[in-house]
Amino acid sequence: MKSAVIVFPGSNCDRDLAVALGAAAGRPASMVWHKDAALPPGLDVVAIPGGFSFGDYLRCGAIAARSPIMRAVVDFAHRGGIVLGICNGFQILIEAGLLPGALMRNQTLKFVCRDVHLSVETLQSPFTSAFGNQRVIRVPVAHHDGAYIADYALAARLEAEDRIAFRYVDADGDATEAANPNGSVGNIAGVLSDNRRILGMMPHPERLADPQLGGTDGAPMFRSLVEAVAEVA
Amino acid sequence: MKARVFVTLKTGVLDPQGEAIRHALGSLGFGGVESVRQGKVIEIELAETDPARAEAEVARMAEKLLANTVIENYRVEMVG
Amino acid sequence: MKARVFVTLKTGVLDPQGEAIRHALGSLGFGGVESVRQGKVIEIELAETDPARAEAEVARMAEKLLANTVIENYRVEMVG
Amino acid sequence: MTEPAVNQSLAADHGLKPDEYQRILNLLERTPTFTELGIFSAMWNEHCSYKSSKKWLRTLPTKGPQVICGPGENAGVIDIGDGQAVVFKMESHNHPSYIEPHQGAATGVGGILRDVFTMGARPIAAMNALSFGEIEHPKTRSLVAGVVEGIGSYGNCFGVPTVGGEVRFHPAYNGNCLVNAFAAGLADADKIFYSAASGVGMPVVYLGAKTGRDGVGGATMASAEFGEDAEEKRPTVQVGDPFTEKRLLEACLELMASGAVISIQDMGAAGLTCSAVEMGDKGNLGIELDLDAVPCREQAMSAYEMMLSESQERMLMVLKPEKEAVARAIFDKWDLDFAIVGHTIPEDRFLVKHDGEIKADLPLKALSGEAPEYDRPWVETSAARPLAPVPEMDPAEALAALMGSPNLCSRAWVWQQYDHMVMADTVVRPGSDAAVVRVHGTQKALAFTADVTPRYCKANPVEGGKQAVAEAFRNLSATGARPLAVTDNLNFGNPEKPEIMGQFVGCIKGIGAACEALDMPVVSGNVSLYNETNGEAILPTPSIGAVGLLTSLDEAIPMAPCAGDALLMIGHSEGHLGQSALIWELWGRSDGDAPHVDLRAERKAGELVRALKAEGLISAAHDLSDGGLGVAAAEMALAAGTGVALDAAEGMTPLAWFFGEDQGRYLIAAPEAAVDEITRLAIAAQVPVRRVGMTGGDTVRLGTSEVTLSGLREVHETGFARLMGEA
Ligand SMILES: Nc1ncnc2c1ncn2[C@@H]1O[C@H](COP(=O)(O)OP(=O)(O)O)[C@@H](O)[C@H]1O
Ligand SMILES: [Mg+2]
Repeated sequence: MKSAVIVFPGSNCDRDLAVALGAAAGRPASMVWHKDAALPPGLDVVAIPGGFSFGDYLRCGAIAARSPIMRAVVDFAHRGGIVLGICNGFQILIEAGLLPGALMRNQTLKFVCRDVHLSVETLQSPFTSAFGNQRVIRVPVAHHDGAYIADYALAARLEAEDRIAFRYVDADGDATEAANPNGSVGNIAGVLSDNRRILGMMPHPERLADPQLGGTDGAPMFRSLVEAVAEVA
Repeated sequence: MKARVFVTLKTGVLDPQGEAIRHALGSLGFGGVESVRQGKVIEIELAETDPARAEAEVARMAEKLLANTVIENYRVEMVG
Repeated sequence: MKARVFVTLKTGVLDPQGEAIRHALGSLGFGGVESVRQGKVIEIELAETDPARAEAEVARMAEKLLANTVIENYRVEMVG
Repeated sequence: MTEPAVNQSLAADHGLKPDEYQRILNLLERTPTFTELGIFSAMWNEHCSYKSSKKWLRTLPTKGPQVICGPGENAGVIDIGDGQAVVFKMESHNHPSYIEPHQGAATGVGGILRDVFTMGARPIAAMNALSFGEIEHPKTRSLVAGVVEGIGSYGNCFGVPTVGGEVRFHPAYNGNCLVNAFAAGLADADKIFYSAASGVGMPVVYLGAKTGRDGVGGATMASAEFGEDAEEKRPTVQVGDPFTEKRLLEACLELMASGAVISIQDMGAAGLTCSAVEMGDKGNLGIELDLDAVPCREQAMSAYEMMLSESQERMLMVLKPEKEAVARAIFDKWDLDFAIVGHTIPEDRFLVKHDGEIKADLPLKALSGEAPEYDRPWVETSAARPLAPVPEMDPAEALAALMGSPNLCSRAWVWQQYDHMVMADTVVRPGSDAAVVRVHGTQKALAFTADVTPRYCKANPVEGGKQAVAEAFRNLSATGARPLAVTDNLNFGNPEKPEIMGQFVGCIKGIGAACEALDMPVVSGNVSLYNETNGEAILPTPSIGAVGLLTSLDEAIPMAPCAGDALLMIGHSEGHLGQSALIWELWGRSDGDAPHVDLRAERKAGELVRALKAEGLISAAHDLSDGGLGVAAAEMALAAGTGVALDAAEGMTPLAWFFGEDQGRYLIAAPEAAVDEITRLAIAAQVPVRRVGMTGGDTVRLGTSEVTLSGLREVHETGFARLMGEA
């Protein structure tokens, strides 16, 4: 799997994500600077990391979504490329129009960094196929603006098209209000594009993909990607 | 020329910041506050001197960057 | 009654938001943007019907909560 | 703008005492210009000159085989093997945080991060030690909310994990909160950057954000006691821009790697003045500055304002001239300002030009070398009132009350607002003894803790000073780390009062003795004096930030035991309740002496815990501090989700046994089969050890009374939200 991580001046999970991708793929991810106009050739996966791309003072991801490299990412996505956006990456994908909905200030108005439980809502995607029976996972969130907002029609469509990848749940797998760390509609933690090749999610699977860090529940996401790419090849 | 762009949440979009302010005003003893919405105001100083051209330019800025038209409305006001 | 409170940074106080926007507008190809400042606008719906009393009440809210008068100025506008 | 006339009264407005002003007149043999007066006031105030504390700071142990660079630079540097070094420091931002909690705390974080990356180190961990007034005080909640939000906003955006700290509440901080920020970074030991300029005619380069009128007079404010007019001083608040700081970090590290840097210094308090003087002074060179080249954010800034501005996210560097193009390109890449604002000169002179005029022409060395130094009178703190009788109470009830109390309830409300995992190397997260962060790409890890018990320091400064270091040592040892060194942030009241100076001297003596005995030299630090409002001083609060090393994660000791483990206590117990959390939290009492710290015993106990881990004998360990055995056991139980049962002790009242705060103790958990071997090793090491109970079940039992684990969890975990009025 050939992957690239996009680096904005305020990205700060770029290395974390590159480590997780590299460990799964057995080859390092390339780091691509936001001022570049083109992606390296032959990529299978483009990943947009967490952080505060341009300080995120206006709206999270707004300025990043309009930077030169994002035109190339949008092209890549339109050609059917696999694109993963985590945390700030999710915000950027939404601002770039690659995923529907909006992400707003957490309902508590506070930054929240802690482990949450997620239910893996679908295995039908290059990001989730390897979760198998492991349908409730534990991974961290760390964000200030992660409340996923969708109107009724959009939420219903995402549901009907099986495009909700993850939901916030409690340890028993129930999508309760208490399990929702940010006030997202329908406890939605991650959504897929209509071609299922783009995923945006607020939680950080890359932070819990190494036993030394206290868990590996995030690792199957990166395995899924490697398998999905291998299948095509 | 100077322009002001007001960016506000569309009606129906939940506004946790506004809600928090309403709540805090209540605890501070301010009665009769029925609703609170919070928005942004962005003041832009432009080299352009023609008001009509300036306004059109600022509207384009709002469309392209300043507002997220999925959830936000904007309004441009020329100040002088 | 409805009131609008504009909260803006005092002159001289660094405005990283405004700076980031100015920079981004430049990269998006908007020329001639000399400065950008970002502030808040807070819209308050009040039960009070007397404009003078409402305005005074909102000014008190601004002093006590809405503005951080250490670094921000505010201005109250009654809308109707 | 016409400049005001310089005279003694203007000097007094700048915080210069009459004899200090006279000293300036004698030194210059003329009246200083307005800009010069500003420069002197910045260089000679307490914050920059350490004039009241220097004499005593010199007594601290600062050397050791592990020390690469001790105090005097931006941060201390410690060898961690394999050619790597850890660079760290702690610094206060107390007054700014009281005036504007969010921005004050945020810029405090920004400042300490700059101190670390100026030395060439990439920050890998941050901590914060916070002291607030009592929760009922009308300002406290907004200070807590604002400070925590400010720290989070800066560290989270910058991308450094905030992994630890302390939060305390005490009425002595009602008028002066304390915000002490710690940062640590990693560097190659042979690629540390220092501030001493070298070479004549070398360009002096301004890097980073533009200069505004932020905090003009800020360093002076940080050294002044608050009066009723504190609110009036408000407009000097600075606003932090973590996104710019993040770019400054990346740009500086690239710049350093390019070989362009001769020396570098961040612009902190009294920005351009302090940084330029420091580079010249250390390098025995003069500096000439041309202020026309300084990138300004505001119009018509005067020389005085530029020299005193405390705008954030700026650096000053002496550049290798042949590398100018490379260096400029790096700053362009990161969209930051880069301007040559002067050069080094051979003579001892600080020359500042602006608008074609000479605004300051001063002997450079005298600015720091001739700064006043005081041997302030001090009196020894009188012996504490003996402990009055402690009432009887059901121990389980007391435990529940303690675990839910403001000072002992869970701090998760705080650290969940901090990204404590960014960089994906946080192995032990906040909420344990010390946090543990991997040294990326190696088997090694570093442990971090921040500690002090101000109640002890007030009752007995020497023992309190010792205890702060000892507790840090214990926190590190309980995580399996070998303690390496400390940074100290000494927060006190007005040093012109002999009793306050006595607290300061006592604490330093205690800290010095403990650092010596525990082999933890002081490699950096900060002093914050005049923390008084209307004559009411804070508790003496010498925060200790400490760093330890794990050569492999196999050495790490968890805090959570397994169900069915035996619990053993290491160390000697006498049931000391003077100044304890028990009597303070339950009855608002602060009588009795602070517990005595036996430094030899402390060291042996810590070494034993690590030795037991190396032998594979223990499953968990936790140090005993506030709230003693009962609280330590409850914290272990909550961490593991399993109950514990502790036995009562003969010859001691239940409260003294379960909540006494004798020092040098640990609670360890081990499988039954290991108990004999542990006992044998402890005896051989001459460390007291005794079996005190078992884990298992779903209650915490203290002798004959008990409380359910779920009930305890409830009061402990909701405590902070309750304080904040959110639950
Ligand atoms: N301000 C803070 N920021 C981050 N972590 C904190 C803060 N205050 C306390 N903590 C964490 O909460 C835990 C308990 O704190 P404390 O009771 O002071 O520890 P100890 O008794 O071991 O010194 C520690 O892991 C500490 O690092
Ligand atoms: Mg501890």
